[in-house]
Amino acid sequence: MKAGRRRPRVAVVIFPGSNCDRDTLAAVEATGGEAVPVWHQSRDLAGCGSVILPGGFSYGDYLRAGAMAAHSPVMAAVRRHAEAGRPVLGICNGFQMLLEIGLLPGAMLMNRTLRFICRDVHLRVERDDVPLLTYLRRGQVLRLPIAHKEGNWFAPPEVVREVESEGTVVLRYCTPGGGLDDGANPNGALNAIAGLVNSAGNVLGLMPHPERRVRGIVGGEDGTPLIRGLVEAA
Amino acid sequence: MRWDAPGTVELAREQGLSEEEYGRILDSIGRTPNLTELGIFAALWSEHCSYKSSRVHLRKLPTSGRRVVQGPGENAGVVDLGGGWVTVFKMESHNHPSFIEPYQGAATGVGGILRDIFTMGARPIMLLDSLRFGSLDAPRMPHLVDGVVRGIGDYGNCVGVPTVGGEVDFHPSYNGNVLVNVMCVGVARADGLFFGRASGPGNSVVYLGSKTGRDGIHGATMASDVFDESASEKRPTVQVGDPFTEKLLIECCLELMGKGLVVGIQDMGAAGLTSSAFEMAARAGCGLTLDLSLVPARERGMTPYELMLSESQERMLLVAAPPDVPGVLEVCHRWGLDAVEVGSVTAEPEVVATFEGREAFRLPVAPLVDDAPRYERPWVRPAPAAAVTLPPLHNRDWGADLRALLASPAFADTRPVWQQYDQSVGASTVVGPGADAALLLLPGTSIGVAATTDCNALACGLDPFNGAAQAVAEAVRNLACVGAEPVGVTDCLNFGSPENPKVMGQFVAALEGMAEACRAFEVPVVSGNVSFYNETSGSAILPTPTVGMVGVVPEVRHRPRGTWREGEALYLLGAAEGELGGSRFLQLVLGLEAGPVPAVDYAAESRAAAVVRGLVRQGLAAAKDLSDGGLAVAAAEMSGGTVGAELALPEGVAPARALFGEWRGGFLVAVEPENEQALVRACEGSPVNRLGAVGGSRLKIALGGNVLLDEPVEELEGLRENGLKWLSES
Amino acid sequence: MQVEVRVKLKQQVLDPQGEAIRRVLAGLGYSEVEQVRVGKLMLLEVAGGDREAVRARVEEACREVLANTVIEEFEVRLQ
Amino acid sequence: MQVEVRVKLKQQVLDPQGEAIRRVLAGLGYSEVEQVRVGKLMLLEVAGGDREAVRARVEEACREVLANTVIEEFEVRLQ
Ligand SMILES: Nc1ncnc2c1ncn2[C@@H]1O[C@H](COP(=O)(O)OP(=O)(O)O)[C@@H](O)[C@H]1O
Ligand SMILES: [Mg+2]
Repeated sequence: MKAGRRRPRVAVVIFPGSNCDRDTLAAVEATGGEAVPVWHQSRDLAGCGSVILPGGFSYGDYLRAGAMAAHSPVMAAVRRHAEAGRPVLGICNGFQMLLEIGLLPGAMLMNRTLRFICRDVHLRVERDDVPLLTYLRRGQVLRLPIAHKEGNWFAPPEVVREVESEGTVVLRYCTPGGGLDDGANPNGALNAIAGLVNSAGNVLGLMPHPERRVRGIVGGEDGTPLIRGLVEAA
Repeated sequence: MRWDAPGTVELAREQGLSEEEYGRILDSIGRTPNLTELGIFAALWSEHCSYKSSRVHLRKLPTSGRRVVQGPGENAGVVDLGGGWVTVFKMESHNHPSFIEPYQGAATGVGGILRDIFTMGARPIMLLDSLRFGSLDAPRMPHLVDGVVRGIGDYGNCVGVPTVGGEVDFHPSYNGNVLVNVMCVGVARADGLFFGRASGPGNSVVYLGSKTGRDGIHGATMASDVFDESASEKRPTVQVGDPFTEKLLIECCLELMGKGLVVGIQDMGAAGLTSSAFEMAARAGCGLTLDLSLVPARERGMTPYELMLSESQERMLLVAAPPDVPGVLEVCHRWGLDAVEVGSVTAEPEVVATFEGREAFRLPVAPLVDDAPRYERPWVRPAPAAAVTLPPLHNRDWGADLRALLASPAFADTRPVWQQYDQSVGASTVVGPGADAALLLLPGTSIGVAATTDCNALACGLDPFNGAAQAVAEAVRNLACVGAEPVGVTDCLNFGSPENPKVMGQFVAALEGMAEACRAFEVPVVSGNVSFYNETSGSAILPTPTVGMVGVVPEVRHRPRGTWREGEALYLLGAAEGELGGSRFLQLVLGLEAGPVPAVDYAAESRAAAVVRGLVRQGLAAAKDLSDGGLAVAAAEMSGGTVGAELALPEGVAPARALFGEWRGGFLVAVEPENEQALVRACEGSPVNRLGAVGGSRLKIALGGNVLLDEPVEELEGLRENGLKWLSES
Repeated sequence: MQVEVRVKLKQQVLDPQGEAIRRVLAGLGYSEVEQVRVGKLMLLEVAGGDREAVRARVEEACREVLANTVIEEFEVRLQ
Repeated sequence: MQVEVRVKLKQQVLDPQGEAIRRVLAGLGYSEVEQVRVGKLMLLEVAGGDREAVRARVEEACREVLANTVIEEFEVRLQ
């Protein structure tokens, strides 16, 4: 960061039941951003350049993951922000919300094991040509934890064709070597999709938790490039 | 039966009170109690709330020490961590509810222990679950295992507290009574603690959280029903957990405390509003008035009896200064929680409740809480198991023995359990489940907080005193493996009926063993829980005094690991042979649950633990303690199923005792060759043997040129992986 | 034969899911929705022609696994 | 007014939960159960007397939040 320059401001929206909000705020600070908590009842994003919808269990995931949060007052501001081409990142529950409000395509089904799964997975980076992914290289393999029960991405065949032909898949579950293999797909997501961007490239959703991996002492720093990309795009 | 019907000795009995206890009630209040008052006495004088059978013995536990901030008596214990931080922790059982309805029983167990922690002003940072099940072929058992694991996972995952440790074990004595013990560890600033005290006459009493329903009435007394059949059918005995509301409660309460709006606070646990009201009044030496008509009710027509005794989940009782009440309500409503001012604190030490404009009850505080009955139950000291005559133990297929051990559910890889738990929310998990102990960073610092739960119930069944002492020793060893120094203990004492002198004898002996060990290791017991009546049709569970121990690493600089690496040298710290009495080898290979369990050698254990702690903190070694299954099992586990090793046992040892002997307080330690000298120097004065080196793909153990076993590590790991695999499938 | 199994929480058992949905609906302006209770709907395709036999079997399955009769009640409807 | 909302996965969406239940049933000897699909049942207590108005409102709530029409279909039944 250049001396004298103000740190980029990143909004982290807090919904009732968010539980990765504190980790996300800390990760933003650790990667050079100014993290700004924004309450779900807020009608604006406090002048932030980027916004993160964090993980957790908004409204307990009691109806469908992310469904009820998608109707929070703040979501209108998030939508405007996205439509203006500004960066939006949805992590886990936040990704589910982006699907629910239609900023990204598809929907989440329950994991094929019908169980909550928390473990490290390997992810192949499929894109590096959008600003949010500046710090990643195409083909690179990341190791990040997942922690969800509804992460089995699904869409009708024509939508799947569209995301593949437009190349909006950014992360796929893979083997440690980067290979695609059904055994490496933890939840049954179609085409092993773990993360998507919109066609403009400014709205990104992913199931794994980069905010949990920004310090080596807790298992690695593979989350840092993702968070940093968002911070610097703010 | 109306809530204000006059009490009789029969009614008292139906509520679970004895005739003498009823007499004591009449003496202490000088009149006939009404049914609601009787219910309140029954709840507070129940075993669960009053510890009437255990209190006289619990006094034997050491509860003070230089780090102790709050010992037993509050909602949880508090220990100083340094740097202005404290840790708040406790363990609790939810055995009976989990047997009736495993999913909800386990889930509400997690909810309850979380509330005990954040009610003290601490943010919960980790959960551990110590589980005991029956044989997997016993009726309902797979369903119970599955339900309990899902229930713990769904609750902890939703509230966002990582579950990072615990145990899973199986024994037929739990066929009709599984154990679900959950421990929670929280952290707070030393000056930010809150207590369950209703102090300051004139202060307001606020009810906060879920509405009160007719669930769990009598949960604490477990007595027969006072209502007629049809009424009891409508009243669910099983409570449903609502982790979403719990999460809101955590954030709301911590915000209220942070803003200085709270005078005292306590969750409504067992016996609901009754225990929170009376206990908070008792601790402050004050009284309360309550208007029960104001209590948020889930159903119409709830009576004072029901409102006072409901065990609906996710509720808190809070005391605030009157000018702060609007602020309190504002914060609660912002979090979407019901909050209502229901009464006030009074100087007179009695609780007076009104309902629909008239007095519902008026009871003095002291007789209910401080002067609850205490019993010296008759007990007989158990005779520790005697030596057994073993078949000749030479020329066995030791590899097959090791495989048999690893294939048993007792040694199964527990990944299918804990992969259903969020282990990394909080982004502070340095060492998660699957290791000897969990290690987390205190948020925003480099201070490490470690925790483990331990109990070898098989050993406790053979010798409750030594078994319980060994459980404490094992916890010390497990903490050492992640570099942590023990700072405090919580316990969960699971036993059969205290009215059976043999069971009571097990309890007393186990407690004394635990007390001796905690004194010797200088680790005070700051909180805990007693769970009696764990038996079905007269047959009790194995005595299971679960130890939960918390440790600290002043500055975490390295990630401890429990697996060895190619090229490392392997050392055995501690005795080269262990004992076979009460060992897994005897139980699972020879089919004998027998033999003496040795006493703990505290001096040797403490020295070895200090050595390992130091090496691990400096990042010089990977360590695993020798416990269940002895050296051979520890070696198989340290291989992680990937890299093998060649070990040579010291000359002259007996193979069975060297490979599978337990109770020796040792560690298997792996170090890079350049650190061997540092290790040997650190071990000055303690027994240490170089066993060999890491490499290859097989675990090979030899004795004087004789290869005892030679197995591919991947196959050994595969055996462990199969045991609980069914739990990870749909 | 199409069989519908309806599993609901017993009336006095807390339904946190239903209550959360009610609150969200109220927040969205649907305040006329005064209560929500959530249950499970299972649609079974069952072989066999004898309606009463099928009903009896499905009810047995409900007691055995489909419903948790400690907290839930069930109803079987044949189409 | 009692309103029943039935939310089911669309026919072309795989229902792993239903399939798992079918397998459990088969394992217990209920092999006559050939297919299981699982849905959600929401029982709403709605204020208001005009049936068609109530229906229209609840359908609106379904489209807005109660169902995700990418994967689910819903049906509203007034009692
Ligand atoms: N129910 C559980 N929940 C979470 N973690 C568990 C559970 N059961 C076992 N584990 C993890 O597996 C580790 C190994 O278990 P165990 O062999 O009993 O440990 P140890 O013998 O070192 O005490 C535990 O320390 C814990 O981290
Ligand atoms: Mg260990």
